[in-house]
Amino acid sequence: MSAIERLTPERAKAATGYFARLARWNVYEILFWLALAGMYFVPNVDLVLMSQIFIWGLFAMSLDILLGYRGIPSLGHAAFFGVGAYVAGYCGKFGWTEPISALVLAMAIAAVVGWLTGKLVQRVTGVGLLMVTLGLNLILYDLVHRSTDVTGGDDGMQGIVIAPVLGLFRFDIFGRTAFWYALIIAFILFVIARAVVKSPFGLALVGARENPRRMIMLGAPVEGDVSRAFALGAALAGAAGALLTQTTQFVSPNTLSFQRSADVLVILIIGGTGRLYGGFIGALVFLILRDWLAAISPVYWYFWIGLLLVVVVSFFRKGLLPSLETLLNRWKPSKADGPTA
Amino acid sequence: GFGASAQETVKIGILQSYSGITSLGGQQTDSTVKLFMQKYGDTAGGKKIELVRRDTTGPNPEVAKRLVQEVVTREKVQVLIGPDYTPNTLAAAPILMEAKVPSFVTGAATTGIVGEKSKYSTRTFFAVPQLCKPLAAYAVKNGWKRVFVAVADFAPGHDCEKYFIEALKDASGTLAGNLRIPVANPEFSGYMQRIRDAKADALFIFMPIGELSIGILRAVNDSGLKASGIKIMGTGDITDETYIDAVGDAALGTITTGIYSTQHDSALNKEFVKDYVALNGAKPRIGWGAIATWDAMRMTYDALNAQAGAKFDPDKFAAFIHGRTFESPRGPITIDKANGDIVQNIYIRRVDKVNGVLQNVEIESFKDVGFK
Amino acid sequence: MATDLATDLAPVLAVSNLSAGYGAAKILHGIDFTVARGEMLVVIGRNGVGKTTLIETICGLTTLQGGTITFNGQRIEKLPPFRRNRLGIGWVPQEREVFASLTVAENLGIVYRGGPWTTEALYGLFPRLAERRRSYARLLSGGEQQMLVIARALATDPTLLLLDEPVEGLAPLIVQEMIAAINRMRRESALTIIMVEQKHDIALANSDRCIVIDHGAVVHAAVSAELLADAALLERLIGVAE
Amino acid sequence: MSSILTVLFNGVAYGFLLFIMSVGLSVTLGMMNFVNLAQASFSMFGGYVKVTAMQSFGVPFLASLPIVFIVIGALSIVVERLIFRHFYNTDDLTQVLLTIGLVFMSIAIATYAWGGTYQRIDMPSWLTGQRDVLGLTLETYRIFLIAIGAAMAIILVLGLERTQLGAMVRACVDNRRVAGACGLNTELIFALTFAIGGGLAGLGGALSANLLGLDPNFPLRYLVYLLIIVSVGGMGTISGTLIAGLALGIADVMGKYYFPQFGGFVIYVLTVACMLWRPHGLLGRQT
Amino acid sequence: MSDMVLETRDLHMAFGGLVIFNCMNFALRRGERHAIIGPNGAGKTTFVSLVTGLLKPKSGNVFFDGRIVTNDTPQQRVKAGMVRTFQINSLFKALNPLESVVLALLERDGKARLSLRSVSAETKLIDEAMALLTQFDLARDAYGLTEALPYGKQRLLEIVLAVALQPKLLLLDEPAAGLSTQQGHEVFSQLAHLSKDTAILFIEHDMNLVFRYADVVSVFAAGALVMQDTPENVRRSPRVREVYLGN
Ligand SMILES: Nc1ncnc2c1ncn2[C@@H]1O[C@H](COP(=O)(O)OP(=O)(O)OP(=O)(O)O)[C@@H](O)[C@H]1O
Ligand SMILES: Nc1ncnc2c1ncn2[C@@H]1O[C@H](COP(=O)(O)OP(=O)(O)OP(=O)(O)O)[C@@H](O)[C@H]1O
Ligand SMILES: [Mg+2]
Ligand SMILES: [Mg+2]
Repeated sequence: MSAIERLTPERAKAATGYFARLARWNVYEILFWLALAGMYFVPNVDLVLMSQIFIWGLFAMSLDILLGYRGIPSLGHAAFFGVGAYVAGYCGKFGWTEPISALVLAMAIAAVVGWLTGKLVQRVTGVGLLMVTLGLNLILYDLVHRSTDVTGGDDGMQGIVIAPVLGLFRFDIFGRTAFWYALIIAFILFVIARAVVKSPFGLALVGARENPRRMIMLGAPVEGDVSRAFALGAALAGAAGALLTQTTQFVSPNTLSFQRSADVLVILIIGGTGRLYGGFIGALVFLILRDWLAAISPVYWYFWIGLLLVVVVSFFRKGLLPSLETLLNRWKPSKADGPTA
Repeated sequence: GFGASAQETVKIGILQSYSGITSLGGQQTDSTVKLFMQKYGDTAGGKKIELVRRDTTGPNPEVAKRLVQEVVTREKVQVLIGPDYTPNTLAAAPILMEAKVPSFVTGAATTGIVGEKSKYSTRTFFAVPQLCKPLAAYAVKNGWKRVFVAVADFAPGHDCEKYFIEALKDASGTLAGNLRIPVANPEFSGYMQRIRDAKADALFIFMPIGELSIGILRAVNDSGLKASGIKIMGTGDITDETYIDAVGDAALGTITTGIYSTQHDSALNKEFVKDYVALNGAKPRIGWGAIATWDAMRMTYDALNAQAGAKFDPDKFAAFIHGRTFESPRGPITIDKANGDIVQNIYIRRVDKVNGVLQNVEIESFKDVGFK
Repeated sequence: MATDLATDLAPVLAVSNLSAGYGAAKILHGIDFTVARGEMLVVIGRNGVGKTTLIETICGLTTLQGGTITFNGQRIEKLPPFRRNRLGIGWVPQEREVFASLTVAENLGIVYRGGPWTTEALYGLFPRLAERRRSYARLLSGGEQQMLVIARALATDPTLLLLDEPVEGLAPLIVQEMIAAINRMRRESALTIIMVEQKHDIALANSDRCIVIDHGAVVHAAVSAELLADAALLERLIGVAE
Repeated sequence: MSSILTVLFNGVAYGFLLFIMSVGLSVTLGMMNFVNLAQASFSMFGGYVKVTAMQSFGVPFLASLPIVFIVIGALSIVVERLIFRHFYNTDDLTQVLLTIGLVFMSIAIATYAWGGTYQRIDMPSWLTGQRDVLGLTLETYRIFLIAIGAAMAIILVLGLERTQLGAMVRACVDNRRVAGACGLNTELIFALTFAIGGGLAGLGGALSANLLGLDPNFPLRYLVYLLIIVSVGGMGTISGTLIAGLALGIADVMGKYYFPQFGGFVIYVLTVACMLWRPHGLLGRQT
Repeated sequence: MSDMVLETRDLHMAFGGLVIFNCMNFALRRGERHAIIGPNGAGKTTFVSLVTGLLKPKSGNVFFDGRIVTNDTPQQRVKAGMVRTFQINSLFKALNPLESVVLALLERDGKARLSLRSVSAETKLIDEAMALLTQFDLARDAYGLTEALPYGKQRLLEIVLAVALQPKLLLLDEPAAGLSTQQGHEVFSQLAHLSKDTAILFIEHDMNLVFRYADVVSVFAAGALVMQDTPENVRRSPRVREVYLGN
């Protein structure tokens, strides 16, 4: 090795190709989204449940940005969901009934809240971070819950009016509009999130997750990235909240309860972190099973949900999606990790 | 079609909470429905009654609204008992209105949630002012003029606080002080000391059923506040039969207002209680949810019988019910014609031991109290 | 000193047809060797060939996939690690794995179960540790941690000591003193030693025999002094290119 | 003046209650680094065991406490052997998911076994009512809580923090592989510590049930409190848990007395402020 | 501009009661290859941490490139051209070597900002990363799991990540630890090929490497800089023999 080896063009090409391949859409992804859209045509499917699955999936994906990519566990993620939900609610209540622009506004405000949260917690890690996010979530919940005059408190906000989407599609009681509206918004935001995590910023997030000390020694703005990740995650969570308000035309403190923060964490971990899809898979499995179990065993479904969690962590250590990937990879005869140039 | 009318069915959706802290609500509803159908059969007006049960999981409008949509659009439910809780009721209202599904509010007490929101809905529970106002009058009449008001710090609590203080002033009582107590709160001693410092004649309490209602009565007792001579009173939630045994003797002597007590002295009630206990056992004890469900079932059967032989018509169904007066195990009730809200007797009760069991014994009644 | 390849004494440790790895991954393939009482065997080989895996397999920390390990006549390959240690196998792990949230004194105290190496005796061997006895192990310097790991292994009163790159990060003076100490122990209490070492010159110069590992198998066994003398063979066995 | 002292006393008693409730979690989470949210379920079962022992078997209150400790300690060994030990090497979130699953299951099991409603809890008469102490009228049960909490704190700090056993547990947590190869019987140490943690959690439930109410939802209702106390105190320190319990208990009761309009916030605001100031808790150390 | 790339003046450092050094005055010339040796616990690693900003001195100042950097954050110092490696490997487990090096280059050029463009658009940087890996003989491992790399290769990667930032001053804490004699020499001969603008300060206990590759050797012991001289003189110093080298 005493003579220095030189870079060959093939090697250089292979390296660029490697990153390109990471960013490329593969067939499973396309199938996944087609399958979601296809649910609409399944006879007697519960469209409302499906739209709520998209919303939870989007919400879980927003947490994935923080937890899966940046390694920040947040126990208070519902706070951002709730901010989005209430912004959309106030819009609908005070005459800004057009849903898409209201959704964008909700995202923007949630992003600001997220960014400020990130600023506040950027030096805190581990358990401290969990407790700070949890505490902030509980404080916000309490505020909204008891400020009956401003928010309607526990009874929920009343008088929310949402105009038809694009002036054409009214939110109907069958949940048809809700289905497509939630799916399309979730998809668009997914595409954006996907691009972000495949971008240099995404790589930096993973780097900081893996080894913040080393990132500092690369001169990376690790703390600034915390606020940016929070802003991004919060914006997406806010979008999910706004979607919920708009599709149900109702908002209550429930949207920012600790229970929701815990549920979204559970959904994400069931699905698998660090892949964006984990949230959607988790939401599908968790909500459908919960709905089904609650229907067949209303009193004891807690038991079965608990058992489900225990089974998932016992047999699919890292969540359902990674296990699925392993399975798919096993089918494919020759799949190397990268070019073997 | 005409020929099919014999086996035509009516689907009744039951949307109650079956899980978690609030699971007792669903359990009571089920027990009552079971009792009712055992007594009156599973057909009404020639139509077979089919039940569709769903778990709202508590005050959770997102889930409740989805379930309402689901049972209305997919299960094609024609009548709905529930959903429970105010936020659930409010979230569901537009759908029930649009789909023309008559519903019964059996577990939400906020004012004004029936009528304006949905002309198809009927309340068989009660409205907050209905409970608060008579108690204020009763307190002042008995010489407890300086009243300290402690409510749970959430919308129903604020509602209750408002109506009670209003009524107290109207009855020329005075407010010795007021407190809003957080809903997630395991510790009352700071509050107890504050109430004690205020030296009031009576303490009015509104707490949701559960660890708060149990906790505050125990705290009132353990801290020595009760022994200091202050009169303890509140809405019936705090001494609800389903939880009163968990409070124990600390509840003795508490004065509450209520719409129903198993001790109510009427033939109809005696029969109801006897049958209920025979079918479902003595525990859990009968609470207000049971009576609200019972009356909802009663009206459903009556309304269906009234349109026997015809196709189910939601408008006629609602029209039949609204404006009706009838005798319930709780006493006479009237459903307001314009609003679908309820007018009923309100009882002042005191917690006593009857045959070794804590009971809400009626000591005075206010007739035909309105819902405003 | 025993210098011939097949010692006539009953071996302290006999490893026979040993295969092991991590989970399903197989790293070691059919390893055979023995060590006699008081002997010092060094294991050399290039990076990543499985030296650490071999040591950890003797400790019971990897997945055993076949073969036997006999220690003082007793089969131990199925015993849990703590039992092996209590039978007299001490271990110095490769990457300074101290108990980070314990103080130096606690690190030594909790593993001591009798024997000559009391905490005070160990402080005599490593005076630097005595100075830092109340410090949490995670705050120690690299070399201090290495001393602590060696001291901790001695505290368990081993008759067989497994050393995985023990002189890494130690100052030359300390290395000399340590090797002297080890030689003294071998002489005085017939301590048996297996040592993995990348710095083959030090290793071969101070040991009796050596085995060379490549791709998880023993590719050469020799008397240390002879191998050290044979530069060409050495170059071929552990030399440069991959 | 006397009301200030009474409020302070009540705050201290509440602080000890918080300590008693969370010390079990402090042992498993803090010392063993295992995020065992099911400790809250052990507390609940502790409460039920006490109620059952007292009501169905007529066991006196004081005698029921060691029974609870032993029964729940044994139960946690069983759970540890069957389930938890396979999860020592997994990350925190997996442990969270596993144990939250167990919490859900425990809720259903408790509903099945004891019904969905609140339990009646009768305390012996010598523990109810008030007593006059140095001119103050104090609640008897709170005096009892302070006494038993202080005793537990002393025993645990001396027995777990300052001893070889404590150091061994920490060593096993730091590096289980190496601890095993250094002759520590890690399985036994973990199982024992788990039993102690579980037993303490059960005791916490038994001692607090009459104040907090006992029903199947107990674990979910108080989980957040447990987490707050343990993390504000700092992972791995029993004395930290004690200090956090006392600080938050006193602040909570004082806050409710002097600023009732902010009453509910005090505990959360203090938690956030504390964790921002010292992310590893009051007595926790940087790693 | 001064001739010195790094200088410390009257640096005082202590952990609680434990004084590490009292009055450390140290200077390092541009492009110099400088070794620090000294007994275990003498404060060598601490010194590097002070210089790079992971620790704050109790008093005294650090000058880099003629500027006071005592109060700069570690990031600011990295941006100014001061880069270190760690005594214990500190890598990105989930990233493969190629991704790790690309990440380092992205950070160096400040390109890891929020955007929607894939990493693959940065072809120049990817080429540069691959060239670096090739140079340090890691090209064959570029796509493998970092975790599964043999220790020696991880050590190399650690160095590549630092070199990728094109530092003015490279601080290496025991770069050859865990490597065989052979590999140690390989690492150092690679480092010798770096541009002459890069000064190298390294801590090492392997005297063969120290005496062969250092221009200047500093000896830390007992809270002070005992000696700073050429390798030859240091090797011959009886004082150094006594505290550190032995015979
Ligand atoms: N935990 C593990 N899981 C899977 N593979 C591993 C693990 N640890 C090591 N390996 C692999 O096992 C092989 C042997 O590693 P080992 O550490 O035994 O080598 P070594 O000879 O000690 O190397 P070095 O000289 O670098 O210490 C290597 O290829 C390594 O990648
Ligand atoms: N954060 C800390 N708190 C307390 N003491 C510390 C801390 N960091 C280091 N020390 C102590 O300071 C001394 C110097 O440590 P340092 O790591 O600088 O030594 P070193 O010269 O690099 O030694 P080695 O050659 O063994 O790596 C050591 O005795 C160490 O125990
Ligand atoms: Mg090794
Ligand atoms: Mg060092």
